[in-house]
Amino acid sequence: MKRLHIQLIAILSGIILILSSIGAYLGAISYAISALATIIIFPAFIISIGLLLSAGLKDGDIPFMGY
Amino acid sequence: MIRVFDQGIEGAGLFMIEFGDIVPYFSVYTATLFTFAIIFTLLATFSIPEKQMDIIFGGDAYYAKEIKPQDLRFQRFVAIACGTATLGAVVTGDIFNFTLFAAMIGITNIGIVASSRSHHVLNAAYQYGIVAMIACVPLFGGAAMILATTGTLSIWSLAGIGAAPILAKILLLLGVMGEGMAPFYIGKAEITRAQGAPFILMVHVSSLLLFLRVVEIILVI
Amino acid sequence: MIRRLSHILSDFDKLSQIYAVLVIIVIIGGILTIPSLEYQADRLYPKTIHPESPLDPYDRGGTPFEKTEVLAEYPENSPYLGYVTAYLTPFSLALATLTHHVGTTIVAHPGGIIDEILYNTRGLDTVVETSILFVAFGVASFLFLRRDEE
Amino acid sequence: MIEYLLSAMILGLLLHGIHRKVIARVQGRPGPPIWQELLHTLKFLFKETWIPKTASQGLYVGVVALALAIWSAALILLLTGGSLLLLFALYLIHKIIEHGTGLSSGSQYSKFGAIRSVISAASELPLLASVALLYLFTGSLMISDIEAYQVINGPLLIPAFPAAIALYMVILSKIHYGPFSIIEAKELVSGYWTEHFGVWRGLLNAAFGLKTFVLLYTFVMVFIGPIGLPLTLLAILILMITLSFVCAVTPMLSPYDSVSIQTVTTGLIAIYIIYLGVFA
Repeated sequence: MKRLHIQLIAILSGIILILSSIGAYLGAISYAISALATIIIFPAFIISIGLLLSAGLKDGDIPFMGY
Repeated sequence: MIRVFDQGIEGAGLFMIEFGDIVPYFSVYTATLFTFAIIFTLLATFSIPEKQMDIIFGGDAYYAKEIKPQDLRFQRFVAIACGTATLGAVVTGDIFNFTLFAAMIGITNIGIVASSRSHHVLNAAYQYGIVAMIACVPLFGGAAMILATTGTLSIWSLAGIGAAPILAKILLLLGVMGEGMAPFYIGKAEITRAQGAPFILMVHVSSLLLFLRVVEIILVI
Repeated sequence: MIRRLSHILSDFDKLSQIYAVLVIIVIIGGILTIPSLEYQADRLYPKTIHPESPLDPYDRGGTPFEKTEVLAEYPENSPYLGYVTAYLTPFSLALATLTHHVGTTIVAHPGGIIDEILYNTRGLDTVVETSILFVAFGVASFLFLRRDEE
Repeated sequence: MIEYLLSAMILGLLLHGIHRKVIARVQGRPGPPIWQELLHTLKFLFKETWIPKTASQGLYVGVVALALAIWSAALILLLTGGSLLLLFALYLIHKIIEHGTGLSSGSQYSKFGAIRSVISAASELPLLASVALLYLFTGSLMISDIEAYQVINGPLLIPAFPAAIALYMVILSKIHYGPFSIIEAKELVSGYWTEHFGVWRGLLNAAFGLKTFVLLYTFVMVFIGPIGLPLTLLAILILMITLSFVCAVTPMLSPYDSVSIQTVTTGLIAIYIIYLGVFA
């Protein structure tokens, strides 16, 4: 996957997560829907953040090639 | 919150489907089990099996074992059948229907392992198969006893009245245990040595979900 | 003690024995409770035999596409419960009026025998039962075809 | 929602750190700092990540996402006072995650970890016994009902003591370095997650931090009752430290012995349940 796609997923899922949280507090969306959305989107959010962090921008060292 | 059957066991009832004389229902609990069954069935359908690493004795060399395409195709077919049976078992609203799905899960579990070529794994699967066959007797015996004593098999009518005899419940539990649960882990553990992770995983998924469902049924009726 | 127990549990050749012991314990305990159980007969399907009917061994009684006398769990969902005669297609019905052998034909082919075994099953049950047979047959034939490769 | 998840995750990882620290102090070592596990997880997130060629790729990534999903579901379930039976179900599905993590990579080490995880499935039986005993007492499995029961009748810890022992054993079998932690034994390198490296390992670590928090929180909620946030956190901390003491002074059992002990415990609790059901 391209870095841009991962960035997009991370930002979108982050926004949805925060919105669903706020919505549940204000009573705009029901608690059950907010919970469901959080459970489904949270892994996508965390994994994309992790992948973003791990994808270095500069060239790395020569990797270990194995035996 | 609306609770299914007015019992504080499995959370809110969501919806039901009318299938002739059998009415499957989705409560929060069964819907969750259903979702996981779908997720794992999809994983078994679409992911390729792993290539098991093996070393050659007497050297540093190692190689990755591959599964033959025809074995793979068969394993995938049985794994999907197993997933479908699990889907049915976790939502059905009828005890006889549930036992049928359980029996089907037992058979497909053996089918998943059958394409392995290791003698050790096949021996374990054979023993497990014998247990699954014996288990049909308590499984259907339990359902038959519930029908004979209460006059109905529907979980909807049985829920909460406590009419089902304890003996029938224990037989049902014992049957499900034989079709794929403890204390027969040792058979399962040996089966796990077979190759083809997504398919072998279906063996565990189906038996765990089946067990979770039978616990719910026993508590509800 | 625990070591001995784990030794027994760790041998998969003893699986069926352990299971058999469990079943025996439950059944012995169960036999004691049988006098306290009560029998409910209203789900039994009343079978009568009419040798002169064209559907003879297969005839389950009742008028096709009519009400059943068996107590259904959800009568509104399954009005024809129990009477397999009620499941006859219009074509089979027409055939039954013409010849005397429709019943024997149905029973003589595998589907009919399955149906005879499962004579009081309902909706989804019938589907599941046949799929069990199908899968079991699939597994057996796979193993049979593979037998020569070893 | 998300704020609960993130804070529970961080707290869980801190608890892991405290666990290691306490074990080290009991054994007379200085031990790592308590935020070590947190740093550990962050460190993994910055490592180069890919999917091994021999792995079953869908499953390899899928289990990580599922591990995060089930434990966030479990936390939300606890917060909303849902069904204890559903929590039990999620816990069992965690078992499948363990199998899947081990089986998906194709490596022998993680495969043995997965096989041991299948063997040790008996560790779920005490949880079932505990759930059944609670149902006998409260007549409901909804956590909100159990809490309401405890507000009226006092903590369940005393009347349902065997159930508390069973749940304690379940948590013990899921904690690192414990007597029942045969699936992470050091002869298997890191057990079933040996082959999950980089981001995958970091996220599994995070999910398991969440798991530890959820399990301890369940124990406090179900056996002590609603006592307010600060006291709950304190109770969780104390519980964790007792667990660490047990882990520090007990050796790891051999796989089948661990199974036997858990099965025997379940059997004893089952006998107690039958006794209660028949005579009381």
